[in-house]
Amino acid sequence: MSGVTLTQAIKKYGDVQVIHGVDLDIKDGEFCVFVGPSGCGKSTLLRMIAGLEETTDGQINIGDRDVTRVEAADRGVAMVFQTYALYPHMSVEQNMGFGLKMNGHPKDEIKAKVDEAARILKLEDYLKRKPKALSGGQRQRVAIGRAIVRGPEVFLFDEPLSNLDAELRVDMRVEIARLHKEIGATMIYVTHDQVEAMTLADKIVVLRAGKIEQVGSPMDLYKDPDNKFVAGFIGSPSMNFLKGVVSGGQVQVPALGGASLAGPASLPADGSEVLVGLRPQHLFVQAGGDHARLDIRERLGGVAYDYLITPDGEKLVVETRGDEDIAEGSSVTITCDGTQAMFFDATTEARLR
Amino acid sequence: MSGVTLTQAIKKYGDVQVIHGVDLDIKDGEFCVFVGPSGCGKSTLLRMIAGLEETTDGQINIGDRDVTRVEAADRGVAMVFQTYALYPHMSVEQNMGFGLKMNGHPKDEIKAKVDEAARILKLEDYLKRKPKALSGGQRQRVAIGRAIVRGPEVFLFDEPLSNLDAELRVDMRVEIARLHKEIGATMIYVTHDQVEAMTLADKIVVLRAGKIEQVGSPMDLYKDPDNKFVAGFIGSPSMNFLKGVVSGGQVQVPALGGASLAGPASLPADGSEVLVGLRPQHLFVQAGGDHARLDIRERLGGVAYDYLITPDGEKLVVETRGDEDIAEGSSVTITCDGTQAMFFDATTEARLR
Amino acid sequence: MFPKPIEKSSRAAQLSYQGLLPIALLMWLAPLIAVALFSIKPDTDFTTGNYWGLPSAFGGFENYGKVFFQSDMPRYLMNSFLITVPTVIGAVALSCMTGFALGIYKFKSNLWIFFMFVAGNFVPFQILMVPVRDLTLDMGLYNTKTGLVLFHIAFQTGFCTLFMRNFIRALPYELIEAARVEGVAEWRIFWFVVLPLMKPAIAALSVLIFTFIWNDYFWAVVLTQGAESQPVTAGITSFNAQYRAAYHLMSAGSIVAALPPVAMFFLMQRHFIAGLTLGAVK
Amino acid sequence: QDSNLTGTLKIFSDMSNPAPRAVMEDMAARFDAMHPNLTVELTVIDREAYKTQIRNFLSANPPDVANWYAANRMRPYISANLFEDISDLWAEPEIAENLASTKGAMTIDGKQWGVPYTYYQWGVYYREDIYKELGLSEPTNWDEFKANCQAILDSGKKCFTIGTKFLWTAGGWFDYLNMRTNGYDFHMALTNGEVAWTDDRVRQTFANWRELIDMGAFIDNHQSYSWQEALPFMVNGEAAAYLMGNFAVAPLREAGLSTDQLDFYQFPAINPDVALAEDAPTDTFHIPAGAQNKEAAREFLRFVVSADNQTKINAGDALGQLPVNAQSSVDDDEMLNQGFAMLSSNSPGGIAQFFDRDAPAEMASVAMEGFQEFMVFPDNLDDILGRLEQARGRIYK
Amino acid sequence: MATATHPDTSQPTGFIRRNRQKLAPWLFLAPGLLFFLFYVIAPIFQSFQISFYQWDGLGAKEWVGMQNYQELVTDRAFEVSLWNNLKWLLMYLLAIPAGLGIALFLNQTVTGIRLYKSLFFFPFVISQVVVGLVFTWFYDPTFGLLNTILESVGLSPINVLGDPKLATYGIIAAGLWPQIAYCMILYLTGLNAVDPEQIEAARLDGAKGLRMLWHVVLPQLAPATFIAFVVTIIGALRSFDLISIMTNGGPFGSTRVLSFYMFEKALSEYGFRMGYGAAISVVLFLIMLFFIAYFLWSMWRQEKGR
Ligand SMILES: Nc1ncnc2c1ncn2[C@@H]1O[C@H](COP(=O)(O)OP(=O)(O)OP(=O)(O)O)[C@@H](O)[C@H]1O
Ligand SMILES: Nc1ncnc2c1ncn2[C@@H]1O[C@H](COP(=O)(O)OP(=O)(O)OP(=O)(O)O)[C@@H](O)[C@H]1O
Ligand SMILES: [Mg+2]
Ligand SMILES: [Mg+2]
Repeated sequence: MSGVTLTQAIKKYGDVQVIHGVDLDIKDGEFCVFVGPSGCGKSTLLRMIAGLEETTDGQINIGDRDVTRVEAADRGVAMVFQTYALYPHMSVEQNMGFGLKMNGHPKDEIKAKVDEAARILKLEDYLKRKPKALSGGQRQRVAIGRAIVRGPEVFLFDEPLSNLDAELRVDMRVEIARLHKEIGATMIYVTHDQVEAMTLADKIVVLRAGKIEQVGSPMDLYKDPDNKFVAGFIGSPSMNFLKGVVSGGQVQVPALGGASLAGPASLPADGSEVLVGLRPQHLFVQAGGDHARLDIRERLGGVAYDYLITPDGEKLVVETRGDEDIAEGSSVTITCDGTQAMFFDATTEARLR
Repeated sequence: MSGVTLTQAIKKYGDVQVIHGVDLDIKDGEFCVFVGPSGCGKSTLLRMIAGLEETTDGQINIGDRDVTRVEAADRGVAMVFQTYALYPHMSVEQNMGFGLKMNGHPKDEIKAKVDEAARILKLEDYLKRKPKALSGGQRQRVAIGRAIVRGPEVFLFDEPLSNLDAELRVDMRVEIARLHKEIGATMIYVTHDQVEAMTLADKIVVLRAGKIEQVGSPMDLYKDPDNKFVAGFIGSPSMNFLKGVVSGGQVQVPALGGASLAGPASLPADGSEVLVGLRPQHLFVQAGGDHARLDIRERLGGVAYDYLITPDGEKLVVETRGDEDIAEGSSVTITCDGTQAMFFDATTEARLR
Repeated sequence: MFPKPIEKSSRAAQLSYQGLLPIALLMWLAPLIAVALFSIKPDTDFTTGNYWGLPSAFGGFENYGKVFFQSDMPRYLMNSFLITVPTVIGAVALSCMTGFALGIYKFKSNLWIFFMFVAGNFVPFQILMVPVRDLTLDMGLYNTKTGLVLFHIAFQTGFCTLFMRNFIRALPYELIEAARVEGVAEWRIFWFVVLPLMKPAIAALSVLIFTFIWNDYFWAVVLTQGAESQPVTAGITSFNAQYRAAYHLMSAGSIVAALPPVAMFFLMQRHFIAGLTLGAVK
Repeated sequence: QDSNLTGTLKIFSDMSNPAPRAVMEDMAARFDAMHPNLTVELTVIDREAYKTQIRNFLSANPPDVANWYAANRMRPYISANLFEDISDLWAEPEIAENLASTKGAMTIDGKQWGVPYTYYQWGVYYREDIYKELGLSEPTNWDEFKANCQAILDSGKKCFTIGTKFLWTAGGWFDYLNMRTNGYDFHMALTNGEVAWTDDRVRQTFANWRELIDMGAFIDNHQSYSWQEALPFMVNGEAAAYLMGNFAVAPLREAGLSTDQLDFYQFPAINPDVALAEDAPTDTFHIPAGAQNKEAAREFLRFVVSADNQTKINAGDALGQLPVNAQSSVDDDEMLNQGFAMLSSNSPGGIAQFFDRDAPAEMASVAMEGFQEFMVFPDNLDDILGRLEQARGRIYK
Repeated sequence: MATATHPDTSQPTGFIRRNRQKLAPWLFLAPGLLFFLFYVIAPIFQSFQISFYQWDGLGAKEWVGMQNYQELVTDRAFEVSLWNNLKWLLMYLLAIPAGLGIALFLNQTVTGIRLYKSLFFFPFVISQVVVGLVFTWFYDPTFGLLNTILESVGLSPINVLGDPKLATYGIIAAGLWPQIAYCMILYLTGLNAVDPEQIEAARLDGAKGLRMLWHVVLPQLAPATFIAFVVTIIGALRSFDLISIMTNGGPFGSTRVLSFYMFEKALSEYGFRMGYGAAISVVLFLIMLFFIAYFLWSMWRQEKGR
């Protein structure tokens, strides 16, 4: 049993609190991704689990051991760093076997494990090379190999792919997914990349300012966010938020020319403001009308994004697949697929369901 | 009149020729983007126009002046660097005014121009700060401001956004587009980012190994590439290329289960190989069959990408919008929208039209 | 690049630059060249007043022969090596450890201890003279190479610590964290991870300290006397006392004394300059 | 033969110039041979360096025998109890009788602290050939002295070479000028701090000195040279004479001056009313208080001052100086004979050690610096004397 | 992957194991720190203490309170040393612009430039003792190269080291020689690190030559300048070897500086005043403290800035 459980975990740097009582339960074998804006505490939380940052208060369990005050070395976790953190003076083989060697494992056992990891990661041909002689992707694979070799209960990844270029990133992403399938260990993964989070995670943890906003599977978060922050954070381009006014169980949206959308059960009283969330692919644009001005159209070939500005200055992004040519700067009419709209409280920003 | 014209421009470093006789005509007020793989000579070409690299042979005109042997400072161009190249010891204001000061403009004229540029770029609040105290995006804006202030005929940008993170990049991209609209000067822009090239350019110049592969508007290049290189380079995810065999004016594609596609007029003789290009959104997948194995499905919310591997080991990417759930690892049938297929000569890689 | 690369300017400018270089160098090194010239002149040139003309004959062998076989110079040279090498080893070893401690660990007094090392390194060493001399006398190490070496090690540790600590600071901290997560003991991290990475720093520091110590004169005078323990810098002065006004011999002696650090510099140039600019203090 | 001596005898010596070094090594070897059970360990240290190092080894790793100088220069080590009181040796008739003339220089606080092994006269060494050429003869009074000098100057040469970089050479000039102007007793009173430096009599000394300076008698730039570096001026004939100790003879001869080119005369009288007095510095051996083998050390001292040994080591082909033992004979050397005669019969005023041995160290250093300055900038005299007077007030308490 | 290799932490662990992160730095520090405290830090305080005594270094110390310092105030030689130190400080700073000048001159990429650079650096590697000798001969009033040159252009010879007005400058010039070489290397590496894009940007902005140097290059060389400044100041205040070799403080004490004077007072042939010497060194230390504080302060700012 080697899930990870955090109970009211708190981290303070001096007087500044950066992690505010996080409760989290990661099951054995689960792939958990932390996302959130920069500085929200993703890395800090991960490093607390690794034992690289002291936990100010609360408790951290790995499996059924309380490891809150245990040194990193004794937690039985492995970590893969953004910068790979390979020992530059050791060959790939030595890098991978270093941890075992230092803990006094016999030579042939080390060799066997290193070979096994190299096989999994297709690194057999590079075992004798120094990290300098490897490409970025290969280095990252070695870093992962180093983690695998020790057979830890928990793998920790801190933005492992963000130093790779776009193409390689895609490849490595696929490989990490495959690796998780193959060894089935618990993995905790920090990223700020939408796509990585969506494609890798069993469970995404959305953090904001040291607090958890929502936990759930990728499609859950995409389709059923708890609040405006999560809704805006997951999905690319981001969801558009329009002001709406409750009126008779419906929501009138001025930006859509006053169109009324069917609201959910829990709408507040008539006349109160709500926010209406609509993803770019659920908005449609037609030439003419006066709902908004088409500021810029970005054509990417298969798809185009229209950047609109409503008369109140709200900005909208609309995804368009067709080829109609609306001149930039002209006025347009906006319609929407009302069934896909989400509603949020204007002040608490909580989802209205 | 301040277009830029290159006539048989050649650049050699010692014996190594990196620019091979480039002819290019950029109209006044045009936004021209250079793209191409790393090392193809984009920066070199830009710097030749700027006067930062000597032109070995050929001629460069700005407007109707021959500037081939004119010093950088006297060409009336301004350049924005990837690393911003702000003077770290000067405030934003001083940075922007430096060029004018060096050319002996009076203080109040400088101030007026700096203020104007700051207004355009919304930098009014930061004029007294040092670059260190600015965010990446703000720095890049200052760098652009420095260019604007001097009121050049031609703006040169060398990957100005590649040091920014994804979100900021989008914002700055839109801002550069707006800036171009506002001041209407000729702009030449180097990037390796698909999206930037597609969305900003009036005219894209695709370079490969110091030669121009194709010049045209973004949609021209996307829809009507001259060769496989351009076709593969423009569009994201890239076009899939499948082997096909000519047979009776049609092209048989084994990877699609031997489906025959209607070929263009200029197909080579029967039995010869051609390459069939199909964009991800023009391929469709269905469960069952034996055309390929679904390796990984990446779900991004609105859209999903299926990574397929054909029995011959060819890799395909298919864009899927629906929600059907095909298990990873299962076999699938691939179909395509044959009208959208493009054909390329297998050896010259030239487009067959 | 600033100033503008000369290869981008006219042919004439390039040529005059190329011509100017050796002239400037000659002027810059004139005093040294003179000494080199002196050292191969036969002594008759000095009695006949031919100071600056070409040597009337090649007297190099004779002069250097005298230096090596008829004076204490070889002993002084030997002493210099016996003082310099252990100092280099000792100071580098100690500062690897202090640098590691100060560069890697976070503890309250870290910065203060570091600053103490730095400040101590900048102290005008004259203030140490009287007490250190006393101390050395009391320990019975006066006029021993050991006494000199011990003090040099201690004093250089200040500078070396500054250097090593900053170098270790610049190493990616993730390497240490990675090793910790892997369960590696601290001293093993030092030995197996950090030390191998410090090779360039160790090389740079070694050459630097080598020249510093080799060229030390003050402490040699304060803490030692006589040919049995003094280094060559002090030796050259008594050598000069012995061959007063015999400029050809004094020149030869000076050149012999200066040669080891010069050779060191040329062999290890890259490290040497790296050392200067990284630690950047004497 | 007394062969009871065992162990090692450590000797530190400052006899580092070639000739003295050979003498010292020979003495050590002979003494070693005389005592089969005793090992003699000799360490020779550069003479200049020795002066700063003696205090270190006396307290840190004292040898059994060490060289030093007589008179006030012994004082710091005596007051710090670093030298052994060897009054017992001086009580032995052998020494008491034969070394009586130097006893005063070895006595401080009524006790004796070492034995002399050599002394040497100071005086004017000159180029006999140049004098001949110009028709000059050895001066016997101040006017002749100056007249000679003027003649030499007129011939385009300098009268005197000197190198004052290491200050003490200027001290020699002051000694002579002051002793000739004011007499031995006054000089001793001055070095003992009993007379003010601003005293008119002192000023008179400087006034005499100034006559020479104003004539341009001394070589230019003497402040840049050590005494050895000043030798070539005399060797090359650019200067005609050198006021020096007898130790200068050896290097001068070695540099090529033959016997008929080099001669010596006593510094002539200035004030006919004062008796002639001479500088004759005495070099000595001492037993450090911390010595290990004091018995052997005492025996070595006896050996050094023995008449035979004195004859031997002071011979012209050895030190070329004067023996301290009345029983030994002076080598038959032109300079030594003249010197011996001068010191034993023509120095009625008394025999001084040397400025820096008669005055306390600190005073000597301040004063000699002043002398050097005076020789370059005679106009600064008032200032210099004021400074010396201030130092006197502080140093002699 | 089957076997997990984590150590079993459920069993009780020892004090050392639990606290190794806290203990480790002290164990690593101990040898160096002790050495340093013993040989460097403690002696500084001892010097302060000794400066209140009269002591000849041989016998017993005698407490005299502030007397040594009072004497310093009236000591002309001390005053001269202090002024000379000031001259050293100011003149030595010339090494910085001179080093920059040579660095700019050499910052090219013609063939063989590496060798030129290292040859220009040569003087720094040589012992100051040798530099002192070399310059003494260079200045020698009878045969020195300097006077040979002066004569050949019809000027009258000068005795640099014998003239109390010139001697100090003569020594400083000798000291500047290696120091300029040092600054040159610092600037050469600094120039290497100058951002070429900024130079290009400035070139496009129309900055040329001196204006480019002043407005764009020099600000970027600030770190090199800072280091050059620090080492030059320290070098100036520590100067001892050259004086000792070239003039031994003379003529008549006109080239003394504090560091030399204290040595003279405490340990030289006629110097037996340890207490007085210590007092001089304390003054020197206090002057230096000024710069040390400045250096530490800027280092502290850097540390905080990280
Ligand atoms: N050593 C530290 N001292 C003080 N504050 C710190 C320290 N380390 C991190 N912080 C603060 O803690 C917060 C969380 O930092 P953390 O690095 O965990 O963010 P992150 O989510 O990983 O951001 P990013 O995506 O940029 O890596 C930030 O506000 C940061 O400023
Ligand atoms: N100073 C130089 N000397 C020699 N070759 C050079 C020099 N500068 C560039 N090159 C070569 O010229 C070619 C073009 O370089 P350039 O920098 O223009 O490429 P690029 O298209 O801008 O690439 P990137 O996208 O990586 O910036 C490259 O092959 C490069 O190696
Ligand atoms: Mg992070
Ligand atoms: Mg480029």
